[in-house]
Amino acid sequence: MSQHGTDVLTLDNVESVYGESVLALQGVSLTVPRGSIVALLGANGAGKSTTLKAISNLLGVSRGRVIRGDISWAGKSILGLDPARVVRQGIVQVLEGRHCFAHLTVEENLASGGFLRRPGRRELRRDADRIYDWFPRLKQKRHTRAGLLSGGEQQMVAIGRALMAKPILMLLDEPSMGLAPMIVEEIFDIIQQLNRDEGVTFLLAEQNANLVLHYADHGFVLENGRVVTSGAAETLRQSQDFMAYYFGDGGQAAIPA
Amino acid sequence: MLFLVNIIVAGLLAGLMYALVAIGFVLIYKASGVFNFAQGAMVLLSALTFVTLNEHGLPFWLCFIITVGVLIVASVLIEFLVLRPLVNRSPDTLFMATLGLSFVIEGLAQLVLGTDVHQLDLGIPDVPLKLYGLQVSDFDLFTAAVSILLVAVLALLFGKTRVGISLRAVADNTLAAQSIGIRLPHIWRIVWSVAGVVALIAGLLWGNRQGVQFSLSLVVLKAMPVLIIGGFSSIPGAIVGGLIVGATENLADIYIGPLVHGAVSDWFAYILATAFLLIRPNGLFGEKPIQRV
Amino acid sequence: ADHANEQLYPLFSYRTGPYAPAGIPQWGGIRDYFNYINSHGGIDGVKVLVQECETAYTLERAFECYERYKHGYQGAQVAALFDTSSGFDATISDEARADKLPVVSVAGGREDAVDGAVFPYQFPVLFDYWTESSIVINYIAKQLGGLDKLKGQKIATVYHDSGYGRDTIEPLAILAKKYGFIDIEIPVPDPGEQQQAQWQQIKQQGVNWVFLRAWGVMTPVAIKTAARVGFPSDHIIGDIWSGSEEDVKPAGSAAIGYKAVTVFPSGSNFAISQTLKKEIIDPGKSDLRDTSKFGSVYYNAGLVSAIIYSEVIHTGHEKFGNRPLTPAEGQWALEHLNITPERVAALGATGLLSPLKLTPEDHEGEPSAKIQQWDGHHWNVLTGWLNGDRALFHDAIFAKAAAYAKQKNLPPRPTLTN
Amino acid sequence: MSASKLAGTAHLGGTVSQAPRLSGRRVAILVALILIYGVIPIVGNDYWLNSLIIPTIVMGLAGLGLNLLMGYAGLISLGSAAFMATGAFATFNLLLRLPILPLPVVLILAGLIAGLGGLIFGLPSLRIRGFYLSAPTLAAQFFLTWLFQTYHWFSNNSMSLVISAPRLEFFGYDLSSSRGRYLLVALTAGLLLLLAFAIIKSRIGRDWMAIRDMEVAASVTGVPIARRKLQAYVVSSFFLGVAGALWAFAYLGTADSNTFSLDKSFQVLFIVLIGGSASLLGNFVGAAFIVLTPIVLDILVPVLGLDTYIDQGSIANIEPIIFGALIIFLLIKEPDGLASLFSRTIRALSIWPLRR
Amino acid sequence: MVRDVSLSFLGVRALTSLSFSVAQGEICALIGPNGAGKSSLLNVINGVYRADSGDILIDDQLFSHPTPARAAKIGIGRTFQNNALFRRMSVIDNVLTGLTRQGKAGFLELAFRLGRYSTEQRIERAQAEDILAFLDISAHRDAIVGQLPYGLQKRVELARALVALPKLLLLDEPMAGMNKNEKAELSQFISDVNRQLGTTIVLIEHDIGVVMGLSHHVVVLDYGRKVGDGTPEEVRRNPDVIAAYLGTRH
Ligand SMILES: Nc1ncnc2c1ncn2[C@@H]1O[C@H](COP(=O)(O)OP(=O)(O)OP(=O)(O)O)[C@@H](O)[C@H]1O
Ligand SMILES: Nc1ncnc2c1ncn2[C@@H]1O[C@H](COP(=O)(O)OP(=O)(O)OP(=O)(O)O)[C@@H](O)[C@H]1O
Ligand SMILES: [Mg+2]
Ligand SMILES: [Mg+2]
Repeated sequence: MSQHGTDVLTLDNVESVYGESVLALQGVSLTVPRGSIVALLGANGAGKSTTLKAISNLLGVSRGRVIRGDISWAGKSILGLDPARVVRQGIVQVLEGRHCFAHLTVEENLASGGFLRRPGRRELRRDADRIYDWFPRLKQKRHTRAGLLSGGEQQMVAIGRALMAKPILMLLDEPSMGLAPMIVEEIFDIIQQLNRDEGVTFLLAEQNANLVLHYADHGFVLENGRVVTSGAAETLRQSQDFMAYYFGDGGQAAIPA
Repeated sequence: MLFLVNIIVAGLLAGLMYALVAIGFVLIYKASGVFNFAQGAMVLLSALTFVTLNEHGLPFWLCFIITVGVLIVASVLIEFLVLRPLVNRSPDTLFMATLGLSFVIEGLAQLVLGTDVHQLDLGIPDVPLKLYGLQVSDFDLFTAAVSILLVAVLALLFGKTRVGISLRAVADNTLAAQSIGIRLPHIWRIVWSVAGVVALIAGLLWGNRQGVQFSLSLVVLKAMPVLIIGGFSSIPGAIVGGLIVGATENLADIYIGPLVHGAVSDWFAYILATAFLLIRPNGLFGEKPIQRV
Repeated sequence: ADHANEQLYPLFSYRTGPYAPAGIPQWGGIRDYFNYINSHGGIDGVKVLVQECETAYTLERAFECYERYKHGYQGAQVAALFDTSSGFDATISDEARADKLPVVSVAGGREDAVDGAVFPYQFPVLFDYWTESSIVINYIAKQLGGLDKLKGQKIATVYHDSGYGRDTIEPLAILAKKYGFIDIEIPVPDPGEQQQAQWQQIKQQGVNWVFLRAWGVMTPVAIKTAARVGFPSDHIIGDIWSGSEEDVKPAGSAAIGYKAVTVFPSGSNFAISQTLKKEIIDPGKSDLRDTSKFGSVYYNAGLVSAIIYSEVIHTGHEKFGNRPLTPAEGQWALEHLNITPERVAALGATGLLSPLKLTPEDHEGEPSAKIQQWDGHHWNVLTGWLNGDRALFHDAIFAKAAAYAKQKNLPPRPTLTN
Repeated sequence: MSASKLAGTAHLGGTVSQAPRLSGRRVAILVALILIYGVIPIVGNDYWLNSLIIPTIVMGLAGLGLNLLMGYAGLISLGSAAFMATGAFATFNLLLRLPILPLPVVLILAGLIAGLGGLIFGLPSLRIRGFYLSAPTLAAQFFLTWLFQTYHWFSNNSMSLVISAPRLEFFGYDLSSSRGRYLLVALTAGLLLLLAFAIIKSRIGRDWMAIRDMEVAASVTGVPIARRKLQAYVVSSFFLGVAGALWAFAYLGTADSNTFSLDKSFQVLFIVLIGGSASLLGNFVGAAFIVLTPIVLDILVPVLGLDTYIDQGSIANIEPIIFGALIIFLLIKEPDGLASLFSRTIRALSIWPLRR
Repeated sequence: MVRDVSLSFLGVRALTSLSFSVAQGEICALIGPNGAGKSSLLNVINGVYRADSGDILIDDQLFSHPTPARAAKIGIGRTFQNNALFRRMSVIDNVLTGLTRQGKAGFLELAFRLGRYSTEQRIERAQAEDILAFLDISAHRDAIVGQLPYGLQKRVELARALVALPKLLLLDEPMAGMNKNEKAELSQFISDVNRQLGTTIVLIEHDIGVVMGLSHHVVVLDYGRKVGDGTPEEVRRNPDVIAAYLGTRH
């Protein structure tokens, strides 16, 4: 798996703690090859969010930190890098649980996502329009302050804002949460489209295993802060045992039809 | 009648002076949701630096530039030593840190620059012009002009611009701001530096009035009700709040004071501010907190 | 106990905070004087040990300093405690009584403490604000050409709205009743950085004279605001705490002509000052970082305190021998202190220190002060030592002391034999 | 309430409720009790009792009062000293004007009067939130101190507006010696600490924390918001009032309204934040820090011989710099306040003998 | 139960003349696209929002001037879409808060541990422990909720709403962030509550599979209007619903 050169992101035996006492990750190693879509699976508390935050170095907020191991991106270690620096390298995370700027309008929220690239006014507008095309609902609400939006709308704003940064690697934490089925589909279509057309790499933490494995190339399953299984998405999906064990009775029926 | 008008005018002008101090608070509140108690110390530090340089014979403009330089260095240090290690902590904690900071700044300022009382003369006459019997001086007009200019510039700078939006984003949700690559240190350094310059301006004008000495740092207390009435996050609010506090406080001292055997302006502004809040819980122009469930 | 042969002077200083400018020159005066005395072998051979304790002008820290030094320091005894803030002597009153430690407040203590029968351990020496009112009114009368001219004059007192500021309300009411002037009382809330309304009121009411009882930043703001409304500066007479260089310098040219009462006249032409200049200041041994403060009002205030302490010790030596005094001996010495004009001259303090005679009944001495005027660079003394009409207030003050004794249930002090 | 009950329910700081623990903790508490009520009064000399221990305990108690309001109920107050002043002036006047009342009753009444003040100035909190609450609390600060200073009735027309302890006795036992005052303070603080424990462990404390953490959710869950908020003000002011009375009469011996200035309010705030918000014993640790640090710094200077190198003026200004820097350092290093450091140490100590 | 309710924010209509009813003891699912007004509707029912017009009827009684406090009093429990837990409190304390309005003991009884204090305390504890065990989160009893993973937080919130045994339970996306297995478990639990305790439940959920399996009755909202109302099967076949919500692929 770890073939040199093609690897973009590698986590090497990462351990992390919260508040000096809770050991949340106990030696997670994984690789996300360039241009792939990789799924991170696991039950509540398995450590998915922690893994993503360790990559983007946002653990500090919840008083967590990486105590061992290394995280590297395109061959260089990004461990302990200032979060803004990480973003500068093209890694953008969509946080779990709709972190919008409540007092800023939808438009300002989206714009703030683009600041990093220092685009001109024109370009900013064009990029925003692209987001509005994907999420027409946001266009109607563009002058509403994001804190007043419905849960799903906020989730769209958070995703849209991250897309505005035109990342090379996008870390998505439960993107489908709270979204209507139609929008979930839309989002995965966008993911697929960006991946295919622009070569954006995705690392997704997602509960809906069937759905995400449908789109992903590869999957890692976490349990208690450890990677317990990994493999090509197809293989995982075929493994009835695995699906049943981790995610209920499994099978195709899980996607509502 | 003229007396009454004069009292009100004097109050309004005093209010603008309060507002100058209040604006410094607003800036930092806007950028971090934190009430910066060290603003008073910054006023003291900047005025002391300026006066000391001036007493060594440097020309006015050079003193100004060097002082601004000192304030920028101070902002960088504060960001690095205090704000960065406390990133993402509660506003209470940060408020507390600014209290600690005010001790450090006040101590340092007095240690290095001494505890002496200095005279500061900006060379603007402070003698009433007697326009239609109004007691307004050149200095008053100058203060008013400076306040209005400052508000205009800051409103532009921190309005819909990139810096303005980033600033509000940081105050709203630091975590999310970090996740999209907003450089908190950068934003903070900018804001603290600008707040420092505002403190310098306030320090110069107040210093001209009362001399440059430790008490300058106490004008904070006068800025509090102004801030509260205007709303913590609104720059124009600081001006309006200042005008309201200044005018009513003077009237209260003259017309209520004698009834209760004492000066009432100590507490009057705070009671007024409370009354205002009962009607508008976030001040006149403050942002409503948004909490959807 | 390696300082057992020295006499302790605990100095409760404040070198930081809003009042530091008033403090630092005082500590300089005190330390320089003792430095000078010690370099000449001490007071009758007993050296003075100055132990400084920073209070930051807060009561609690002063209180802690008191506890730390009330029993002396490494063997050095304290004969009397010189307090440095007027709030403190009120706070410490009961403690000092219990500890039998005399507390001296130079020109700023509580008036009723002059009654040595009720306050055996408190010594508000030299001056009090009641007398000050009387001195000011007398001075105004003199300018007008006689006490009878006071009738109908409007005299406003602009005061710091605190216990200290309100102290003159009562005596002024008594004086106004006696002389028929109109007594206008105008409070300014702490810290007093904004006084436009007050001074406009003064202007509007056609006030003739202003008695300014300010503190800290309130003084320069008052002087400047007076100039703004066009009130003549030479018709404002400041209180002793509104009459230092630090008070007028920030007001710039507006302060020219402004007058103030002083117990500690400024200047460096007194004989003792000249000696100090030669022996302490010029050789660079002064405590002052900024020697331009030498000879300022506050520096001289420090000198006066130090001289009084030395004289107390000296007085004690005459009775108890040349050794460090205990608090009890200090109290005796204080109650028998008599600095005659000759003694003042011998100390080189003529013009700086007014003669001072205390008795067990009278813990203040004859209060006296001078009037000085600011010319833009220096304070110039306009008068000699003026005395107020102390008899006028005697009953009122002693009645207060008696009321205090009753409230506290204090037994009458046994009559002192001597 | 007996000591054994305390042993069963006490815990050090934090909001986590812990099941009754190993007897090591009980032993620790017992040792503490013996130390506080048995050893200290005997071995402590005047200086230690008067200027270090008594002020620490009293300020700790004040911190406790504010912590109930701020740390538990999430209501900010910058006016704590005003309620301390209310307690002090109330005690003074009650002792003076109603001589039949014994001291404990007076203290309770004074606390209740302060509580009433808290209730009045707490009313705006039903509408005002967050840092804007500083407005009514500062109004209380400035208004109440002004009131006590302006109307001389409150200080019984004393010169210089200072009130002093009329009598400190408890059923004939004179408490005015430093030992007596210490015992008065330590006992009062101990009892009030127990009361505070009981309150925060009950539904009231839970409701306060719920309001603090999320008011909307609390109201949906059925927490009576208005009543709980006002109760928080009353309880907090009660504690502050008693602390104020002790400060004035058991510590300083006298007081005036300057004693309870805004600076004092800030000190109380410091104590809460340094000691640890939503922690009970942390207040006393915080108070020790606030009271002792300046003194230690002041004493350390001559001990280290620094005064021969640096002049007095510089030393005086270096002290606040160190103090401020220490505060910032603590905030960075100990986000949960000194209480957590303290409880970690205690925990380490209590398992240490078992380890070996 | 809901009659002619309208709600608007600064001119933006969130709900337009909405009427529907939920029978006693049934599980009613609310579905609809994002921003359709589902959460707003729950907010109106328990008084967080004030409707511009229209009425809420509970047990055929007019529920006038709803406020959160009154709603809690008449037995409406609620969970939130964005977890609204007391983040710095422990799990057990969060759940106990759900019982706060049951308590009768007054301030002094509580402060001095007198009178009804101990009985109440015991009963409360027992109730809370039961519910924790029921939801299988007893192990986390003393954990600070803010530090729990998202999925567990949702359960704690449910426990807090349930512990007081409400008549009417409003659940706003209780299963967001859970995996299939966990959803199935929770569905089972909700249906148990409904059956065993007779609690009426209104539930917002985007997982159509769950909705189908769990609810007796489905109401579909779009742009603040009702576009469908009926049994799960009816609704699922409704072309409007497919167009607006489910998407054509299904
Ligand atoms: N702020 C925190 N403080 C302490 N422990 C935490 C904190 N955040 C998470 N944890 C712990 O870390 C572990 C991993 O949590 P994480 O949030 O990464 O799980 P997850 O897989 O994302 O779960 P979910 O699907 O519920 O989001 C959990 O055991 C959790 O209790
Ligand atoms: N307090 C408010 N102020 C302004 N607009 C609001 C407010 N509350 C809700 N809205 C608006 O009302 C609409 C409906 O919101 P609601 O939260 O009810 O949607 P929802 O159906 O729950 O959506 P989701 O499935 O995404 O949670 C949204 O467009 C939202 O922006
Ligand atoms: Mg997660
Ligand atoms: Mg919703």
